[in-house]
Order: sequence, then structure tokens, then C-alpha cells
Amino acid sequence: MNPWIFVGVFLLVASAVPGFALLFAKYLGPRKPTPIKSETYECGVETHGPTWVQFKAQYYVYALVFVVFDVELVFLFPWAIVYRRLPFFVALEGALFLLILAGGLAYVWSKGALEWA
Amino acid sequence: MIQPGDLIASLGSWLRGFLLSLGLAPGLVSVGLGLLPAILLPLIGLMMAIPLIWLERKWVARLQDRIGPNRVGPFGIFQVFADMVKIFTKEDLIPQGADKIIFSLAPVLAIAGVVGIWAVLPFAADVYGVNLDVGVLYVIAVGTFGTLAILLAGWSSNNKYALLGAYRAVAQLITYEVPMVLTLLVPVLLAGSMGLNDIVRAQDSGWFVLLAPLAAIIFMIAAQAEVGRAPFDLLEAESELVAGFNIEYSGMKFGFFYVAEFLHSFTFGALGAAFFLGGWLGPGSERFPILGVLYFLIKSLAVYFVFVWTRGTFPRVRIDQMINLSWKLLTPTALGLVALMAVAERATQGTPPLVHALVLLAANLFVLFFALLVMRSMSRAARERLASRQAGSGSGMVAVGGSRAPAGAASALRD
Amino acid sequence: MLASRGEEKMVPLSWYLVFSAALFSLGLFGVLARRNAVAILLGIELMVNAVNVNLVAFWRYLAPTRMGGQVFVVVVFAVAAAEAAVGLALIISFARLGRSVDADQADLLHG
Amino acid sequence: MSLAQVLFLIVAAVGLLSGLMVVTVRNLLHAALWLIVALFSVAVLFAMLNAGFLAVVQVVVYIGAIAILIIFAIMLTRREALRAGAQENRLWPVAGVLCALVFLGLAWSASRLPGAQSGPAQLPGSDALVALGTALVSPDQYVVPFEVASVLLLAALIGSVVIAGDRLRSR
Repeated sequence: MNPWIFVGVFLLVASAVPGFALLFAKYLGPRKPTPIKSETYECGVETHGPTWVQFKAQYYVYALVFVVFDVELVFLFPWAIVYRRLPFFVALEGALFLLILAGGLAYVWSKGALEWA
Repeated sequence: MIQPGDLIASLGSWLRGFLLSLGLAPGLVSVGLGLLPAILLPLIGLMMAIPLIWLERKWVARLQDRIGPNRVGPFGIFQVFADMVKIFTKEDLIPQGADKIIFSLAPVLAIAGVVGIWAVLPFAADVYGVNLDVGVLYVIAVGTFGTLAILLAGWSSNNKYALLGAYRAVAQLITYEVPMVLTLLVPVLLAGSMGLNDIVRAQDSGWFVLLAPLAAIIFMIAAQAEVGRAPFDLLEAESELVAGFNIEYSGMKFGFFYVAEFLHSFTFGALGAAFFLGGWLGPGSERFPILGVLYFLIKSLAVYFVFVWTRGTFPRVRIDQMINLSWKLLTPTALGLVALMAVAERATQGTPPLVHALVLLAANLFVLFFALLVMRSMSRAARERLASRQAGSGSGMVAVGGSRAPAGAASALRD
Repeated sequence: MLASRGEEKMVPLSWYLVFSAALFSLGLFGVLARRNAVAILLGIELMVNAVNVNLVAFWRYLAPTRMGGQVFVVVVFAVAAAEAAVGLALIISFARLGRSVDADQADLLHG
Repeated sequence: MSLAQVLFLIVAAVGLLSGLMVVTVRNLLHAALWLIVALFSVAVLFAMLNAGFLAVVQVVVYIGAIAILIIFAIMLTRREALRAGAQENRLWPVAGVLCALVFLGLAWSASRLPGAQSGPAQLPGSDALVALGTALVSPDQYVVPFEVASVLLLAALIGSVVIAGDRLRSR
């Protein structure tokens, strides 16, 4: 049997159970909505202006660096499981791959893109 | 002498016989029995949250010189059930302007993103959901649903603080995913497989924590940040963001985020046990699967305890410190470690196990020493720059952000 | 293993190809019809995914012993990530210039 | 109809429906979320095609990284997007007809392909993951594309930080 069938059923159950629990809780609890109750919560102060505050663009740069790192690292996994069966320079190949990554990190760092401020 | 029977296997064969006696087709029975764990395991995983929440609350309370829950039942063990009753019967509030479907979807995703990992956890030699050949990557993939859940929760709440909390949370999660993935490469390198059960088996000759202690340490730090607990609880910093991304959630939906957090911490404990502490390995675990499960649980709880200990002890770090710790300390260190470990591992292939272990250990210590050396010189430079700036007040702009951070990182690591 | 239980009826290769063609066309429609540059990028992602489905289906049905199909998909992943990173950076940079995210307005180099 | 076929049809329907939503929904963030659903159904198709590694990588790379990057970008450019008027080009019906023609052409040629109605080939007994890893790093196979891809990603990182970084910083 394809192991992914198991994974599929597992994930289905893992998301169906909380889903049903939510439905259950919805009908179990009281429901008396009032305008005050459903207001946006800001510790009692009335909310002011649009929710979509301009957010710090720095978050985007982290996401950018993350994407590149994530993609490269994922491709190291197939290398990691075979490199022992292959000649020695294959290990060096992976190390070279990591070195390219380190170069990218060093560039981004020196460019100041990792600074929070 | 009691027959060393496998409890689960005998139960399974009994069930199979029972179902066949009911007159069901054999093919259907074996498919159904194969999928039975897929239905039971997530339920068990969710149920695990009940004792875990009680245990952790008691632990943290003792660490902080409090008593913790002690009202409902002996030692407060029924506190969680009381909470469950309360949470089930609370009103289901949806704030105005919220994106209703996404608002309700986010907690479900958060739970699925944690419980999904349990599909590949190796509880004992033959007790596991499925031994995927891409197990480690599967763990990372399922984890991305947790990130998505937080982003959706923050976005759909129509609340500024929720949105800010979600941005912070996502920045933190993706930042710490890089060193996490890097350190997960180390067990894969050493075991030559991505299946979690294969990784456990590969530790028969020595736990990976002995071969790669530095990887284990980085894994622990990154895991703590991935779960988002103190000292990395910026995503729900009460004093700054009210409650972070889940501010508008109440009742059962909040309960799911809460449960997901506790389960996530324990699940990372279980992963740490499987990757670095030999999982279910132990005397007699091959013959008695129940012993293997016991070993695995004990080791998981041990790692989990370290997480709880950290949570109960440290104050929250600043956001720039948090970001810098990952990008400027953990990631470069992990990069160097993986590269060096790969070369060292390949070079010592075929040598006696002791030599092999010692070489790998030396590689770890070398990387650790080098990282600490660089960090020390950097924080010294930062201190000097700070001192000179205070001396000649306002003598030009000085970039502070990057230099202050390693000092924070240093103190985080030293402790 | 769903697809290799000999007696059962299999999913024929053409189903995958038709699915991928439909997904590709949807992506193409997004690229052609949308004005927002980010939306155009979403369409491109759909098209790339359609191509990937084709590659994997051909690998599985025609040449499962040679890993070329899977390697090609891996490279496509890398290219897609690079494309998204640079494309979005361009769009954000353009939006920050105080202009819009409308792809028709991106005519800075227009003499 | 067999179980595999039913499963395929469900997954394909979900994928196409969400693909349609991606290109038609007005709210860009909803479009991005539908894109995630479409990407996930493609991952399920990969798993059904016995390409487990690619299925997992699809989730990690596309949903975990690229989709989040896109959502961040949408949030960053939201003000500018609101200012823009119509979502569609004036000529969108033409585009629709064109795409329908493309689909018909592709589907027609796909059905005429030799072996299009055939079942899957026999999987080799050996571990596909090991084969993939070997193929990626063996010099006589695909090591050059593999390393070039990593250099490409490095170039993308540098390029996008240069493009976006300074502009973001100066704000």
C-alpha cells in the first residue's frame, strides 16, 4: 500500500477531529452577539484607523533570505542520504554547495539586510 | 515465564480474527486494519495534550516557586478537564470585520500542523504510523502548516495587534526554520536515511547527541523558537501585543491554539529524542516493544523538560536579538558544522567506531570553539564602539543593530 | 501503492496531461487578464506547477528508472523560487516608487 | 471506476477549482490562499505518482516559502493595489477565448500522444530517493544543473536584496 494513503487518512483525521470539535462547541455554547461584544479588542480603547497598518518592510527581506535558504537546504537532503556510498569528492561537492550558501549569507549580512533596525 | 508477546501485534491479530469471523472480505480487513492506526494515532496525539498541560503547568509552577493548579482533584489533575468543560461551553465569538471562514480554519490548521508530525514518530521498533522514506522533510512540511495557521489567524482577525503578532511570529518561525533544517541534516548525514525509524536504528552504536552535541544544542534552541515559548515568546508578548496573533480568539478556537502550543513543544521533544537520543533504543527494546515505547516516552519527556525548564527560567529576548541570534550565530555555525561533519564523516569511514566518534566530536568542538571566538571578538568590538559613542556623544551615526546583537547572543548561549 | 495494483483500472497518463493542460490554461488566463503584477505572478506559479505535473507524470509512466524527470522538477523548483524572489522584489520596489502595482504602468524605460 | 481514479478526480477537481479561484477572485489575498490549495493538490498528485520527495518538497518550498513570500508582498503593496481601478484588462474575454483554445489544443495533442491511455510503468525495485540523490550529485549525470541551480538562487538572493533592500531601507 502506498504509504501516502496512510498519511492522507492521518491528516484528514487530524484536521477533521478539531473541525468537529469546533462545530460541537459552537452549538454547545450560548450565542448572544451584541455589537459591543464583537468589537475589535484593543484593551478597551476604541480602535482607530484601518487594520491594515503599514508593516515593517524588513519582514519581507527576512522572508526573501529564508526562501533562498529553504530551497537550497531542501535539495541537500538527497545528497545527505547518498554521499556515503559515493566517492569522496561528492562530500566535498555538498560542502561546496554549503559554501555557496554561506557566501550568500555573508553578502546579505555585509549589505546590512539582516539588521533589524 | 510470561511469553514475551507484542501487545499491539497480538491485539491486531485478535482484531483481524474477529473481523474475519464477522464475514468481511480479507482484503478489506487488512486495508482497514492498516488504516486503523491512522485514525487512532491522531486521537491519541490530541489526548496527550491533557496530561501534558497539567504536567507542564505543575513543572513551571515548581520552577517558579509556585504551587500551580491544585484545586480540582488531587494535585489539580482534573484542572484540564474543568478547563475543557469551560472552553466547550463558551460563546463562539467572531469579531466584526473578520474573515469568518479563514478565522475558523486557522485553529484547525494549527492542530493539524502539529498532530500531523505524529504520523512518522517512531514509538518502538514496530510501533509507528508509517516510516516514510522522506520522514524528516515530511516533518518540516507539516510544520509549515503551523506557520500558515498563524499568518491566517492574524490576518483574518481584523485586529492590528493580531496582525503585528502574526508578522512577528512568521518572521520568527521562518528565521529559525533555517538552522532547524540545517541541524536536521546532521542526523540524516549520519544515518544515511530520512526515515525516522531508520535514524533511530542507526543510533544503535551510539546516540547522535554524542557524535554531534552542537547540532543537538542548535536543534534545541531552534525548536524552542519554533514553538514560540520563552525566551522566544515574542509572538504573543503580553506586554507589547496584548496576546499576539490569537488575541481575538476565545473559547474552543483559542483552546486549539493553546493545545497546539503544548503539543508542539512535546512533539519537538519527541523529535529530539528520536534524532539525537536514540529514540526507542534501550536494553530489551527490540524484544519488548512496550519497553521501547517506554524508553521513547521517557527520553521525549526528558527533552520536553528541558524546553519547559528554559521556558520557566529565561526572560523574553528583544526582537532584534532574536533575529540576530538565528541569522548571525546559529545559521553560520550550523552551516559550518554540516560542511565539516560531512567531510569528517566521509573521511573516517571504515575506521573503528571510537575513532569515528572522536573525530566527529572534535569537529563539533572545533566549530563551537570557533563560533564562540568570533562571537567574543565581535561583542568586544561592539562594546568598544558603544563606549566610544558614549564618550564622544553624537560624533556621527554609528550602526548599532548588528553589533549589539552578538552580545545578546553570547549571553543567551553562555547560560 | 495506488497506481500499481495490477488488476485495478489505472489512472491513464492522459488524465494527468489533461489536468495539467487545464491548470496551464488557467494560469495563462491569469497572466493575460489580470492587471495587478502580483496576480500575474500567481498565474505564472500555476503554469509552472502544470509543467511540473507533466514532468512527474511522464517520469512515472514512461521512464521511472531514469531520474531525469525528477531532477528537472527539482531545477524547476529552484527557478520558481528565484523567479518569485526577484519578481516580487521588483514589484515591491516599483510600488515603493509611489506608482502602482499595475503592470501596464510599468513603463519607466519607455522612451 | 477504481478507487485510484475516484481519488484522482477529486484531487484534480479541487486543484482546478482553486486554480480558477486564483485567477478570478478579486481579493488578492484570497487568491493567494486559493493558490495554496492548488499547490497542495498538486503535491497530492505527486504523492499519487509515487514521487514522495517531490510532494514533500512542493509543500516545503511552495507553500512554506514561496506562498508566504507572496502573501508578504501582497500585504506590502496593498495600499497601491487598492488605488488601482479595475482588476481585469479590458480584453479579458479575448484572453479567455485564447486560453480555452490553448487548453483544447493541449488536451487534443495529449490524447493523441502514443501511450496516453497506458497505465504507469513498473517501478524499479531500488530506492527512488537514493537514485535521485545519486543522479543529483554524480558528475556523469546532473551535478552541473544542480550546482548551477544553487548559483542561480544565490544570484536571485543578491539581486532581490539589491533591488528591494535599499528601497525598503530608506523608508
